[in-house]
Amino acid sequence: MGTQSVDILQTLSSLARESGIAQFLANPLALVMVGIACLLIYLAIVKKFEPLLLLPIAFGMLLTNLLGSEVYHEALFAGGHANWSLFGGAILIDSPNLANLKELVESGAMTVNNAGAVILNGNVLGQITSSFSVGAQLDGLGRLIAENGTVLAESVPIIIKDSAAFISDGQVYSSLGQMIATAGSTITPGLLDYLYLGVKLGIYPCLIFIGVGAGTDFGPLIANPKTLLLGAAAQLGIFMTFIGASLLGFNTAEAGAIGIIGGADGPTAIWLTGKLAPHLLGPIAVAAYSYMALVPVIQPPIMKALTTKKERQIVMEQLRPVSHTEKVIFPIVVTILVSLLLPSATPLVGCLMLGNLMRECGVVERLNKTVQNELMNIVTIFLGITVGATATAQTFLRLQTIEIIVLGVVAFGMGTAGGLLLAKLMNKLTGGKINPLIGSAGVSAVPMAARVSQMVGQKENPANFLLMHAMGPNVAGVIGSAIAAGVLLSMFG
Amino acid sequence: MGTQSVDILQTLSSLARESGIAQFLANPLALVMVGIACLLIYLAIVKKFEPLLLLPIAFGMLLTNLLGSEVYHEALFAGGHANWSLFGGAILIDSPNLANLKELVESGAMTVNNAGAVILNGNVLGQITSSFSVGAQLDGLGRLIAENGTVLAESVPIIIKDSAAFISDGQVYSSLGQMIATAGSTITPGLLDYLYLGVKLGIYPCLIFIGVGAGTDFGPLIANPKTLLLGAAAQLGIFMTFIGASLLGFNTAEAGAIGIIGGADGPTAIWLTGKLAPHLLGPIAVAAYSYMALVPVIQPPIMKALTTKKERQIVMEQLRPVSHTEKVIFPIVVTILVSLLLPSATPLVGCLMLGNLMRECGVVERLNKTVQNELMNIVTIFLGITVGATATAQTFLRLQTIEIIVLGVVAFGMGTAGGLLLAKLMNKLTGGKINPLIGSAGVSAVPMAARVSQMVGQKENPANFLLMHAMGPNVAGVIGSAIAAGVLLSMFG
Amino acid sequence: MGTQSVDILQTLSSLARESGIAQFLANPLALVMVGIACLLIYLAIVKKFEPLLLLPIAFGMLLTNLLGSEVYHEALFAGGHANWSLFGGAILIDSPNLANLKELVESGAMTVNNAGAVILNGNVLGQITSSFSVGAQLDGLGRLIAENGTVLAESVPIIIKDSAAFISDGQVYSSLGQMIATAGSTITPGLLDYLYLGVKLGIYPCLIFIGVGAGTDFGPLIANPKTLLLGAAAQLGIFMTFIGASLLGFNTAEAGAIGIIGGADGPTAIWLTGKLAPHLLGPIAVAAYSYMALVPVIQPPIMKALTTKKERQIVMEQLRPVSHTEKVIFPIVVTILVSLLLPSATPLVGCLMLGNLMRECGVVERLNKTVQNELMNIVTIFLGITVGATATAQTFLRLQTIEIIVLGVVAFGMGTAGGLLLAKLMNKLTGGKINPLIGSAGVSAVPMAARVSQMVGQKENPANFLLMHAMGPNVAGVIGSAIAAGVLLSMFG
Amino acid sequence: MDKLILGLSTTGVGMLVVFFGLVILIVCISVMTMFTGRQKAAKAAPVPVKAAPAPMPEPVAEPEEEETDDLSVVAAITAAIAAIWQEEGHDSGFVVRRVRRVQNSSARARAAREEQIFSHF
Amino acid sequence: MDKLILGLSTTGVGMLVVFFGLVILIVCISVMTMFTGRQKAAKAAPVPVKAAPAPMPEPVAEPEEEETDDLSVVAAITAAIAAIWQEEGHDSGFVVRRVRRVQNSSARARAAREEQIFSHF
Amino acid sequence: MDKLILGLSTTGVGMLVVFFGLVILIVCISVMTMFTGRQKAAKAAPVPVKAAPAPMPEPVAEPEEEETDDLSVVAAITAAIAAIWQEEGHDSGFVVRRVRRVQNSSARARAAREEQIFSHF
Ligand code: NA
Ligand code: NA
Ligand code: NA
Repeated sequence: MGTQSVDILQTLSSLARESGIAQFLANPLALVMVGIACLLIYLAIVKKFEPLLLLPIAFGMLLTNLLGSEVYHEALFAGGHANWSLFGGAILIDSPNLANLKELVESGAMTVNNAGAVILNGNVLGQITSSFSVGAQLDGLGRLIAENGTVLAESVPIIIKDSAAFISDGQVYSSLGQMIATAGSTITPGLLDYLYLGVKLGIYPCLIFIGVGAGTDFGPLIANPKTLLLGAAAQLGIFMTFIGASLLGFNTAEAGAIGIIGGADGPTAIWLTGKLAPHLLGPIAVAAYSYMALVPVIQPPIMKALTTKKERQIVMEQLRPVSHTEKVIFPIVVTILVSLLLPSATPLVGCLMLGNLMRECGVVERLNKTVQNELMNIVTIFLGITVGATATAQTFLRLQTIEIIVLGVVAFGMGTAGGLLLAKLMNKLTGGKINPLIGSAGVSAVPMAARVSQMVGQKENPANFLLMHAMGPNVAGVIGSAIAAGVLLSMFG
Repeated sequence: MGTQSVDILQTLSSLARESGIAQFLANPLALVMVGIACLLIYLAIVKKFEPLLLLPIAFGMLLTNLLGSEVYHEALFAGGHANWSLFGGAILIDSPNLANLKELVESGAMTVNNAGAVILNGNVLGQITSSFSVGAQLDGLGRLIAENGTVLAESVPIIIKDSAAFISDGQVYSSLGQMIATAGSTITPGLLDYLYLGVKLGIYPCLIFIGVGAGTDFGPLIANPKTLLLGAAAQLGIFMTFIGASLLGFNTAEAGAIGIIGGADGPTAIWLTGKLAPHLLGPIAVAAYSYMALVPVIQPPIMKALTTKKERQIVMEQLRPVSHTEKVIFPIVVTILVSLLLPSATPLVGCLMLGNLMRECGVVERLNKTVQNELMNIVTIFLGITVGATATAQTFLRLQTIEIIVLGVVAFGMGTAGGLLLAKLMNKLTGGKINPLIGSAGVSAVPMAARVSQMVGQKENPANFLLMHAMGPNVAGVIGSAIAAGVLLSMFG
Repeated sequence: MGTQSVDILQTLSSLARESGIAQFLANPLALVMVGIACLLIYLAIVKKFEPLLLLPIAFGMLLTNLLGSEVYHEALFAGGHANWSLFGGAILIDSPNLANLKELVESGAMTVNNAGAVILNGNVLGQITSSFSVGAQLDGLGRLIAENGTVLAESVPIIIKDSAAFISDGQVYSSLGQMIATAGSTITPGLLDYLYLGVKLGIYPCLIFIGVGAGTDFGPLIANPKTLLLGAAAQLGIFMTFIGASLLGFNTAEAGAIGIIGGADGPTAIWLTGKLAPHLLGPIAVAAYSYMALVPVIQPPIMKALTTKKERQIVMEQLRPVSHTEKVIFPIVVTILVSLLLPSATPLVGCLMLGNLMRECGVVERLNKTVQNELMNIVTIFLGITVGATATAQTFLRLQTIEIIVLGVVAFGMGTAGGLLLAKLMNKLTGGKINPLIGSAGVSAVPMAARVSQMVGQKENPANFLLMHAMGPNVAGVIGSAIAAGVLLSMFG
Repeated sequence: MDKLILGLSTTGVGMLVVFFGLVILIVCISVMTMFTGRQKAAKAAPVPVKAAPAPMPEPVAEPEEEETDDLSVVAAITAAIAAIWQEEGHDSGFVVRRVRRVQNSSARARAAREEQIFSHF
Repeated sequence: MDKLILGLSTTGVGMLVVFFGLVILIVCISVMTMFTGRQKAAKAAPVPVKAAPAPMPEPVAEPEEEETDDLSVVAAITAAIAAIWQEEGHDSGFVVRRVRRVQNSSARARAAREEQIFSHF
Repeated sequence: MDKLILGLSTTGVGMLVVFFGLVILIVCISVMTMFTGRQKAAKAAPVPVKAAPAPMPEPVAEPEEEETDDLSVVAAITAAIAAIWQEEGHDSGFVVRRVRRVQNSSARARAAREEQIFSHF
C-alpha cells in the first residue's frame, strides 16, 4: 500500500511539473501571447477582421503558446529552412562526451563568430549551415580532421546536424538566440510542424492563389487596361516601407518582407516572407490581415485629403463589355509576359492565372468549383493555423513586432497615396474622365479597397457607381504586388 | 521458335511464382485474414457497423493481405516509427560481405539482447535504434571502431540504418520478430505506406477531430455543466481495462492503448495507439469501431441491471437555452484549461475545439462546412484504409487479438457502469432530479450512446425525452477520454 | 549619386540576365514548347479535347518551359526516382577541389561506363546509383578507399549523392545526357517538384482510380459477363504497340510504357509510365489524353472497315437487371481474383474496386460523393499540372516524341481492331446475337468509346441502342488494361 | 501483484486528473455563464426558440447537402403553394412540414453572405 | 529479329494473362449470379424498372450537384403543381419531365439519411 | 546614409520593373483586344447584356452553393407560380426577383453538362 501511494504522488508531481501551469510560471511571457491570441480571436469574430484567416492564425497562436502542447517546434525550422534530419529524429548534439563541449566553450577554445563559423583553437571547423562535411570531417575514431588533414581535436564533442544553430554554454541556440534544444535530445514533430511544411516549402500560398484566380473577374481590367498603371503606382507603399524598415535596422531581406505588407495581399505576403524572413511570419501575417480588414478605416481619410470634392464627384463612363475570348486569352498572356520579364514572380502569377483560366474557359467547371471552395478552404485552415503557430513569445514579443505594426500602416497609407496621386495625374491627362478615387483600389485588398472607392465616391454623389471601375486597379494591384514580390525575391532572396 | 516459346514458358512460370496463389500457398494464414476482411465488409455493409470507418478499414485489411500487392510494408514502420531512410531507398543490410554476418550470428559472436543492444564478442556495438553512430563508428576502411578507439572488427558485415530491427541467421527481423527483409534488399514503398504516414505522424486523428468539433453541439453540456462529471466517471472503463491488460501480460504502453478502447472514441483511440503501441493498431481499431456500433446491444442490459424501473422513469426538467456568446467562449476556455492542466492532451482537445469554434463563431461558415464534410471524408478514407492495412496475419492472428477483443467489451461495460453509478449517486444527491440512464452516455460513442439512453428511458415511460440531457455527458465523454489519453501518454509515452 | 545610379544599373542588368527573355535567347527550344503548350490549351478549351486533364497538363507544360520560373527541376527526379537528399538541400558535387575533377575527367583518368560505373585510373569507384558507400568509401581525410582498403585517391574530388548522374567536363549530367547542375550548386525545390511527388510515388493515379471506380456502373458487365472477353481482346493494341516501339529502338521498359497508351486509360498510363519510364511521362500523357479525345475520329473508320452493314444493324436483346447484391459483391470478387492472379495489378484494380464498393454499398454515401468530386478534382489538377511539367524541351522535342505520337494512333487502332474482331467471332459463335460494334468499346476510354459504338450503330439502324451493351466491354477494358499494366510491370519493372 | 498495484495507481492518477480537469471546467462554465449566459439569453430571445424545442439533436456529421436542399425545396414549395391557396381562399388541412430547418438553413446562408462581405483571402 | 521475338513472346504472355484473368472473372460472375442475382432480381422488382429503360448510361463522372438540384427542383415543382391542378380539376396536357431522376436522387438521400443514423466517426 | 541610398535605389528598380511589366501588359491587352475583343463583342450580343448592367461585381470568393441553390429555387418557383397564375387569369403585382442569377446558373449548368459529355479522367 505504501509503495503504491508513493507512486501516485510521484506521478502526480511529475504531471504537475509537466503541466501548463508550471511551464507558464517558468515562461510567463507565453501567457501574454495567449492574451494576444484571444484578442485576435475577438477581433476576428466580433469585429469581423478577415475572420477566414485571422481566426485560424489566432488559434494557431493560441496552440503554440499553450506551453507543453508540443504541436509546433521552432527548432525544426531553425535557420529558415526545414531541417529534415531533425524531422527524421536526428539527435541535436550527438557526442560521447558532452562535458567537453561545455568546457571548450567556457574556456573560449571554441567560439562561433557572426558569420556562423565555428572556431576551435583558432582553426575554423566549418560553417554551421548544414554539417561539417565541407572543411572538416569526423573520422571513424571520433576525431575531427580539417581540410588539410590536421587533426583538430582528438575527441570531438559535437556533431551539429542540419541546423543553423550556435553553441553556447553547452546548449544549442537558434540563429535568433533562442535555446532550441538541450544536448542529446531529439524532437518528436507535432501536427503543426508537419502542416507548416506547406508554408515553408511555398506550397500553400500558391494553391490559395489558384483559388483566388478562379474567383477573380479580370473583365474590368481588360475593359480599361490603363487602370493597370494604378495597380503599379500603389506598389509604392511596398518600397517606401522597405526604406523605412531598412532605416530602422532591419536587414534587406527582412525589410523586403515587411515592405510586402503594403501589397495588401495575404498569400503574396506569406509567400515572400516564408522565403526572405520566415522568423517574421507571425507579425507580418497578423499585420497584413489586420490592415486588410481595416482598409475602410485607413483609406478614406487619405482619399479625402488627397482629392478635391469635385474630383470625387466625377462619374465615369460605363465600361465596354469584354468578350469570352479576351477573358480566356488574358491569363495566358499575363503568365507568359510576367515570366519573360521576371521569372521569380512566375509561381505566384502562374498559379493566379491558372485559376483564372479554369474560371473563364468554361470547360473545367468542376475543377473551377473545387479550387475556389474545398481546396482553398482546406489550405486556408492549414496556412492560417501554422502561420499563427510561428508567433511564439520569443519571436513576437519584441520591439520589432511593434515596428512592423507601425510600418504596416505606413505601407498601406503610402500605397493608397501612390495610387491616388497617379489617378489624379491620369485625371488631368484624360481631361477629367477618371475619378481619382479609383486609384486607392490599386493596393489590392480585393474587393474591400474597390468597395471603399465606391463608398467614398457615392457619399459625395449618390449617382456615382465607381465599383466596377475600381475593380480594374484592384485586381491589377494583385498582379502588381506579385511582380514587386518577384523583384524583392530576385534582389534579396 | 524454340527460344521464344521457352521465353514465354519462363516468363509464365515467373509470373506464377509471383502470383498471389503461390504466395498464399507459402503463407496460408493471409487467407484467413482475407476471410476476416470480408466478414468485416459484411458487418459494415449489411449490419451497418459504423460503415464510414469499418468499410475502409476492412478494405485496407483486404489489400494488405492480398500477398504480393505491395501496397503496405511493415518494415518501413518497424520499431514504431517511420524509418525515413528505408523510404528513401536505403539498403537494409549494406555490407560487402554478407556471408560474414551469418557466420558471426551463427557462431554466437554477435547477439542482440532484449534491450536491443548489439553485442559482438562481448563488446556492445550500440543500441539498434537509429544507427551505430553512438558508441561505435564505421571508418572508411569498413572497420568498426568502438568509443574507446578499439577496433571491434576488421571488416564489419552490417550497417543497420534507422530501423529498430535485429539480426538473426543473416536476416533482419523487426522488433516483433517478423522477418522484414532479406539482406541487401530495398523497399519500394506502396500507396498505403505513404498514406499511413498520416496516422503514424498523428495527423489524421487531429484533422478528424477538427471535423468532429465542427459537428458537435456543446450546448446541452453548457446548459447543464454538472453532466461533465458523468463524462469523467465513464472513463473508469479505460483504466479498469488497463489493469486487465496489464494482468494479461501486455506491457504498460500496450495496456494503455488497449484501455483507450473504453473511451469509445475512434480518433482518440487511433491517436493514442499510434503513439503507444502502433503494432496493435489493427485489432484496437477494429474492436473500437465494432463496439461503438454495438453500443445499442452492449449498454441496455447493463443499464437495466444497475437502475430501478422507477429511476428509469424519471423525467428531467427542460434544459435552459444557451447563448451564442457562451457557445463561442466555451471552446476557447476548454482549450486553455486542458492545456494548463495536461498539455499532452492539447493536440486532440485543441483540434476538437478549433472545429467547434469554427462552427459556433458564425463568421467562417465556408471553413466550417469544409472541415465537416470534404476534409473529414478524405481523411476518414485515408485513415481507415491504412489502419486496416496494418492488420497483417502476423500482427492480427495472435492470441493477443482475442484478448483485446475481450478486453474491449470489458472496457465498454465498465465505462457504462461507471457513468451509471455516478449518475445514480447524483440522482440521490439532487433528490431524484437526474435520471441515472444519462450516465451511460458518458462513454462518448456520440451520438449513439445518447440515443440508447433515450431509447431505454422511453421504453419505461413514453413521455420521457432524455436525448438532450444525455447529449451533455455524451460530448463530455469526448473531452474526458481525450484527457485520459493525455494522462496515459504522459505516463507511458 | 553616382554610386546609387550604378547600383540601379547593376541590379537592372542582373535582372535582365535572369529574365525569361535572356534565358529564352540561350535556350530557344523552350519557346517552341511554350507554343506547343498554347496549342494544347487551344485544343483543350476550343476543341474540348479532354479538358479536365489536358488543360492542367498544358498549363504545367507552359510553366515548366517559362525558363527561370524554377517551379520544376528535372534533377530532383534524375534516374527515375525522387532524389530525397537533393530535396533536402544536398550539394550536388561536394568537393574541396573542383578543379581536380575537370582535370581527371579531361585527362581520361576518370570515366563512367555505360553501366554507370565510375572508373578512376582503372579502379571502379562504384556504381552511380546512390553513393559510393558500396565498393568505396571516403574517409575523414577526404581519401577514397576501395573495398580492399587500397587508397584510390589521396584527395577525392567528388561526392555524388543519390542521383543517377554522370560526370563529364566538370558538369553533372542526368542519365538522359542533360546537364542537371553545375558543380557545387544546390536546388531549392519549387511548387511542382513537391506536387510531382504524388505522381512519382504512384499516389495520384490510385486516388483517381478510387474516384473512377465510384463513378463507374459495372451493371452492364455483370449482366452480360462474356463482354469481358472484348475488354481483353482490345488490349491487343498495347502489345502490338510494344512490338512496334521495340523495333523502333525503345528499350523494353519504354516500349511497355508507350504500349499502355493503347489501354486508353489515363490513370493506368500515368501510373505505369511513372514506374517504367518517367522521362516519357510528358509525351505519353499528352498522346493518351489527346487520342482519348479523338476516339470519335479514330474509331469509326476502323469500325466500318471491319464490319458489314448487316452486322452493324444487329439489334441486341435487352440486358437483364442486376441486383444490388451482385453489384456489391462484384468489386470484392474482382479485387481478390486479380490479386490472386497478378498481384502487381492490385494497387490499380484494388483502388478502382474500393471506389466502386463505396458507390454500390449505399452506406457510405458521403465518402462516395467526396471521392467522386472534391478528392478527384484536387488530385486531377495536381496530376495534370505536374505531368505537364515533365515535358521540358530536352525531353519533349525529340524524335521519340513523334514516334510515340505515331505509335499512340497505332495502339488505339489495333486495340479497336482487336475488340472488333473478337466481337465478330462471338457474333458468329452466338449465331448473330452480338453486334460486333460493341467490340471497339473494349479499349476503355469510358464512356466515349461506348458512345461511338452507339453512334455508329444508330447511323445504320435508328432503332439500334447499343450504348448499354457497349458499356460492358467498355468498363471491362478498364480492368483489362490494368491487368495488362500489371503484366508489363512484372516483366519489365 | 506489482502489476495490480501499478494498475490501481494508474487508475487513481488517471481518474483523479480526469475528474479534476472536468470539475475545473464545471467551475469555469459556471463563471462564464454568470457573466454572459443569463443576461444574453434574456436579451437574445430568438436564440432559445431555435435551440430549445428541437426534439432531435443535430447529429455529429451534418446532413448531406442534398438532403438540406431537398428540405429547403420542400419548404419553399410548401410556402409558395400555401401563399397561392390562401389568396384563393382554400384552407383545407394544409400541412407545412419541416419549416424549422429552413430557418436554420437561411440563417446559415445569411451568415455565409455576411462572411463574403467582410472577408477574403 | 531478337526484338521481334521478344515482342511477340511478350504479346503472347500478356494476352494470355489478360484473357486468363478475365475468363476466370466471367466464371466467377456466373457463379455469383447463380447464387445471388437471379433470385434477388425476381424478388426486387423495382430495381429493373430503374435500370432497364435508361436510354443514357450514367457517365463516369457524376453530373454536377447543381444539375442534380435543378432536376429535383423541376420534378418537385412539377409534382406540386400537378397536385394543385388535379385538386382544381385541370387536366390540360401537363408534361412531367425527368421524374425518373428524382427517384434516383431520393433513393440516395434516403441512403444518406440512414447512414447518418447508423454511423459516426 | 548607405541604407537610404540602398532603399531609394531598390525603390527605383522595383517601381521601374513593376511599371515596365504592367505597361507592357497594357500594350498586350490592347493588341489582344484589337484582334479579338471588339469584333467578337459585336457578334456575341448576349454577353454584354450579362456583364454590363451588373451593379455588383462577382466577389473574389464565389457565393456558397446553398445560396445559389436558394436563388434558383426561388426563381424556379416564381416562374412556376407565375405560369399557373397567368393561366388562371391573375395579374396582381407579382414580383419576380433575382431572375438574373438563374440565367447565370443555368449557363454554368450547361457548361458543366457539356463538360460531362466531352470529358472524363
Ligand atoms: Na497589391
Ligand atoms: Na469517452
Ligand atoms: Na483499356
